[in-house]
Amino acid sequence: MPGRPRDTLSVWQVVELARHPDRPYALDYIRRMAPDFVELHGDRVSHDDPALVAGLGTWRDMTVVFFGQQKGRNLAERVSRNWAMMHPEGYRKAMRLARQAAKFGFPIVSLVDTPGAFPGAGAEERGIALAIGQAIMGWFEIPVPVVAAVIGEGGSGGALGMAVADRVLMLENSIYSVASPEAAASIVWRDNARKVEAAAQLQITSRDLLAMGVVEEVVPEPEGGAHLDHEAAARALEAVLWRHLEQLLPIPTAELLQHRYERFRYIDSLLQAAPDFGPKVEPRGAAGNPAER
Amino acid sequence: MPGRPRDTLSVWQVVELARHPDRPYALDYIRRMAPDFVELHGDRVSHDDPALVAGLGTWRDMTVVFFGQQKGRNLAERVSRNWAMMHPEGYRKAMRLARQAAKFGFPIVSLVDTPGAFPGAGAEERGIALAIGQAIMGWFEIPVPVVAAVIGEGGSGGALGMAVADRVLMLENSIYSVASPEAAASIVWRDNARKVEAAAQLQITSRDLLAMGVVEEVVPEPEGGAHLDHEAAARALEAVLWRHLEQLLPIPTAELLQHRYERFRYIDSLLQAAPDFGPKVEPRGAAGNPAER
Amino acid sequence: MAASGGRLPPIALTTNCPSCGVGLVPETLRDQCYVCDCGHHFRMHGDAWIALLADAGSWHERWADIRPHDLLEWKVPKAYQETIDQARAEGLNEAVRVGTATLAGHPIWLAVFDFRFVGGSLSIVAGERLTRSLEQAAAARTPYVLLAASGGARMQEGILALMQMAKINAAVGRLHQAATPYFSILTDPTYGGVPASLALLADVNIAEPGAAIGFTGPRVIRQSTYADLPSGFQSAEFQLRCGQVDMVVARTELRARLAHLIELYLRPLRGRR
Amino acid sequence: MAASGGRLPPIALTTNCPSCGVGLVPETLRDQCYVCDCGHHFRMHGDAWIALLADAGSWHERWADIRPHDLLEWKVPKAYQETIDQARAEGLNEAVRVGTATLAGHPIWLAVFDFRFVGGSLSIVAGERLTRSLEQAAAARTPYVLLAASGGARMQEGILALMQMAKINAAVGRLHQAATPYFSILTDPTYGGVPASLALLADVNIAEPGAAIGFTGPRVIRQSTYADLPSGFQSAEFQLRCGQVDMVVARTELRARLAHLIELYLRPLRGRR
Ligand SMILES: [Zn+2]
Ligand SMILES: [Zn+2]
Repeated sequence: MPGRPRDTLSVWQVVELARHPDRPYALDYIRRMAPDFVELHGDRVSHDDPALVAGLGTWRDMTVVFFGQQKGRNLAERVSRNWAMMHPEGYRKAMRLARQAAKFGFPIVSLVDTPGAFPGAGAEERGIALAIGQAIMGWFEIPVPVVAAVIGEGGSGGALGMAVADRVLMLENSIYSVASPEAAASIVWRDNARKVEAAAQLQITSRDLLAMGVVEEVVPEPEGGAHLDHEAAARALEAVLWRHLEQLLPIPTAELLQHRYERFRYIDSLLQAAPDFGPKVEPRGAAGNPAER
Repeated sequence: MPGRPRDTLSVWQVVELARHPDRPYALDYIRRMAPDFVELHGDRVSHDDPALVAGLGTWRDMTVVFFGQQKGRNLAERVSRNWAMMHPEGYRKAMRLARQAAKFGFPIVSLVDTPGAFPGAGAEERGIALAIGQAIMGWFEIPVPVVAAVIGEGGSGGALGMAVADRVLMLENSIYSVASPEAAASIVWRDNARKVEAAAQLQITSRDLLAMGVVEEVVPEPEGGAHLDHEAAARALEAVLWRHLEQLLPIPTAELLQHRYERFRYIDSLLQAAPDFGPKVEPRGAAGNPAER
Repeated sequence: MAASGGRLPPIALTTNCPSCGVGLVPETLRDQCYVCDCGHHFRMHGDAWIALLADAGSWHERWADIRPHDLLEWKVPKAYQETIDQARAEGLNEAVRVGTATLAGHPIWLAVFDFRFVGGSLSIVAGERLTRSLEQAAAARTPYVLLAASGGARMQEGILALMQMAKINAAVGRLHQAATPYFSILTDPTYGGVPASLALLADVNIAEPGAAIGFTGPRVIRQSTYADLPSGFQSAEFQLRCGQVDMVVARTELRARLAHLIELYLRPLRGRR
Repeated sequence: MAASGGRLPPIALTTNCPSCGVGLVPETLRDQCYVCDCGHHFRMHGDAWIALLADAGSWHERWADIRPHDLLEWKVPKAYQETIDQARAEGLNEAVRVGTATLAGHPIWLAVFDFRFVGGSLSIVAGERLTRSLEQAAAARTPYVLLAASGGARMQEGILALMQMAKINAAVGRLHQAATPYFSILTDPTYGGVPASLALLADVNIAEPGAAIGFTGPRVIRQSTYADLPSGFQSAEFQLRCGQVDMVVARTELRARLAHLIELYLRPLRGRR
């Protein structure tokens, strides 16, 4: 079935594809979409966070602000980009440039690919929790269209901080989860070796999230996975991103923001959920079930 | 003449009074004006700056947001408050709470008393220049009345960052300067021992600034200086602050912000300057003299 | 003003104070809001917080009948339905309860986390109750008081638990747009999705003395980065120094402080057009 | 696109490059925008910057007739009037000059600091020219390009020099409110009141390689704090790491980069209401 991960893959095989070292990363998509991409840097407070790429470029004759959580292709780049685990400064850079996009009316594309926000002492000292909280709240006040796509790993609050959008897409072999399988296993079993079981229970594949109504669309990857054909993967993502953005562009600002509010306000109502997911909720009357109000 | 420093004091004697260790500091005024003052802390980024006191209290039956650059009364407090030399976090705390005041419609009182922003490596690493620049720009967008008073030392950009207001007052024996006398001497003579001469040339006393039209009013101090009678000094400052704030309260927001813009836009035009200051500017036609346009 | 709105309910206590080691007298502790003479603040559950903050008899709970569901059919190591049923059998009603009350006579919305319900984890029900109450507070400009205590998002609700952070913060944004005063009290422990959503976004962030507050817990940080963490890392006092909270307030002073803040923030404007 | 708008004027040079030590050939250097083969960027004065950035023949200077005045009657160690007269006798017209131009055909406002005029110090005339041009740029939504080089505020104009920071930043605020693109180029050195007013408030902050940029100069920091400053402290690259500037751009690439940014920021919106 198009738009769904191949049924023949196990959940853990999808996790491995989502984390594949040859998988296209954010800049592989952004540079193809906007060959004239100019990167902007810095939170204007104290740091630049290389785990988040941010800047502007020309896409389909428009100026667009791009964000991408960026992994490294080799060890040196992985270290410098901190395996795409953002510090507070990354979220502050994102909000600075999202507000700039709002000022000039540029649409925003955000590519999500992170194991999670960085679990380190410096991030805590500089307010990682609040930085994510401010970003999540801030996105609801950005009066331009925002389209996000999970291109690899969508890990926890660190991913959500860059995925509050009018439309959220997922590449077929990407994952998006309340916690990484390892972290969930550690929390639930106190044993992160149970990650395979945890991954299966968490329902983290693009198919699961589409069924739950959490993402609007799944972008099919080239046969075997995006890592086998970066060009084809980028073409597919570009086309779907554009189809969604094109629908958003004419929507008046107040309506756009109201829709964004409602998208997340009722995201757990399963109103958009696939039929094979919805029936799990037994109606128990209006007050008893958050799905019905 | 009331409202002017006693003519019998030399400029350097005024400097010494402005820096007198027994002089009332910001909290000595704030706690008398608003005995229920509650201090709020933190820039919500990475630090709290003890060199700036900030919070709310009840003054004349209103809720008011108070800011005060705060020196220490003993060595331990001086160290912890860094001699009232603010770091970038102080200006960020100020703007956070000024925006909160704007949200709730609380008027703002800012008491200025600093040798200057902190000249240290950490301040530079965390963006002291931009933090001051953002504060100065930010104050012009705060849609509530703002009244500032220099109560001791008004040192350079570090003072201006907390002194962009609808009315700026000075206590009689306070100073306000583009650079401290020591720094100016070091810049001009490359010898900061020439501080007394520098102070005289810089025209930094309350009388000088009133004559130049840079401040609206000078608040007389008790005979001998504010350090001899904190109560009386606080009563005098409170009365003048209130007189100005009372005039500002009924002004509609757009007009208030436009006046604030114009206050600083034409501050060097000498339009409000005292007669004994103005004649120094020889009219040379509209374009030749910034005073006339 | 009384330190509490009414007599606090009994809570389960260890036999000795973990800070100073003295033997505890439950009735004495109860009379001093479960704060040891040494200053140690014992964790309180939802009922106790409501009794502390709400004026006696003023609490009206809302949406208590919204219940969790096992949407993911979570089975191992323990079925989620069983987890829910056990907690409810113990008389607990989800990780968050919300309602209206008065505090020193001022109408407020009050939301309390209860750490006993699956570690105070953020769930769909918690998110729904928080969001509804935030929306109603914004509509009526009623001050909002949050009592936070949480270990993070609820794993057993998967991605929909994570989505609560966005849903809640959208409503917090509207609370701010409506210029409605918002006070957040962060207690021991507050980690993960709760400080990364609403708990640090208040007009005034208040922490309890000694409370551990952060995004990632110290165990995970040590595992990931092999870092030595300084003593007091992520404590309330650390968060005060790091600019994240406005004040650290002893529980015995909390009610009076909140009453004062509500008066300051709600005072009608004077003379302004 | 050509690296410069026209042929640059000659500038005074040392005989050897201070970075790599090679002997300099003035004409060769002039052809490569006064950048040594080793990457060292020589300081350029106002005329050279205008020639570099403005399309040939497009520069129209404005308000060149506003002149400084010795308001404070500054006498020692040197009378301010004498300082002014000398600089003007050398053909310099204040620390800041402003005007309109085109850059790769795009109309812009251009403001250039000239470090030769009392160390590029922020003065009443500088502030007035900057503010008038910012106001006009905002009114017409014309992109604003700033070339910063300054040692700080001008002592000899006392408090009125300090007040320029407020006056200018008020106008920068209006530029932003009018959604007018603003690009700031920070060159060696930019210190004090200029980065603390307009120079870091642009939509895109661009630094020249190796430029020293900061609030307080290293000499004063060492005097005040007895601190060892790391090598590269306050360099353009340091400011990039510290999140203050968006990019470090070689002078030979600057014009093309600015042209591209102007195109990106000015492109008419499509499909949005
Ligand atoms: Zn104890
Ligand atoms: Zn060289």
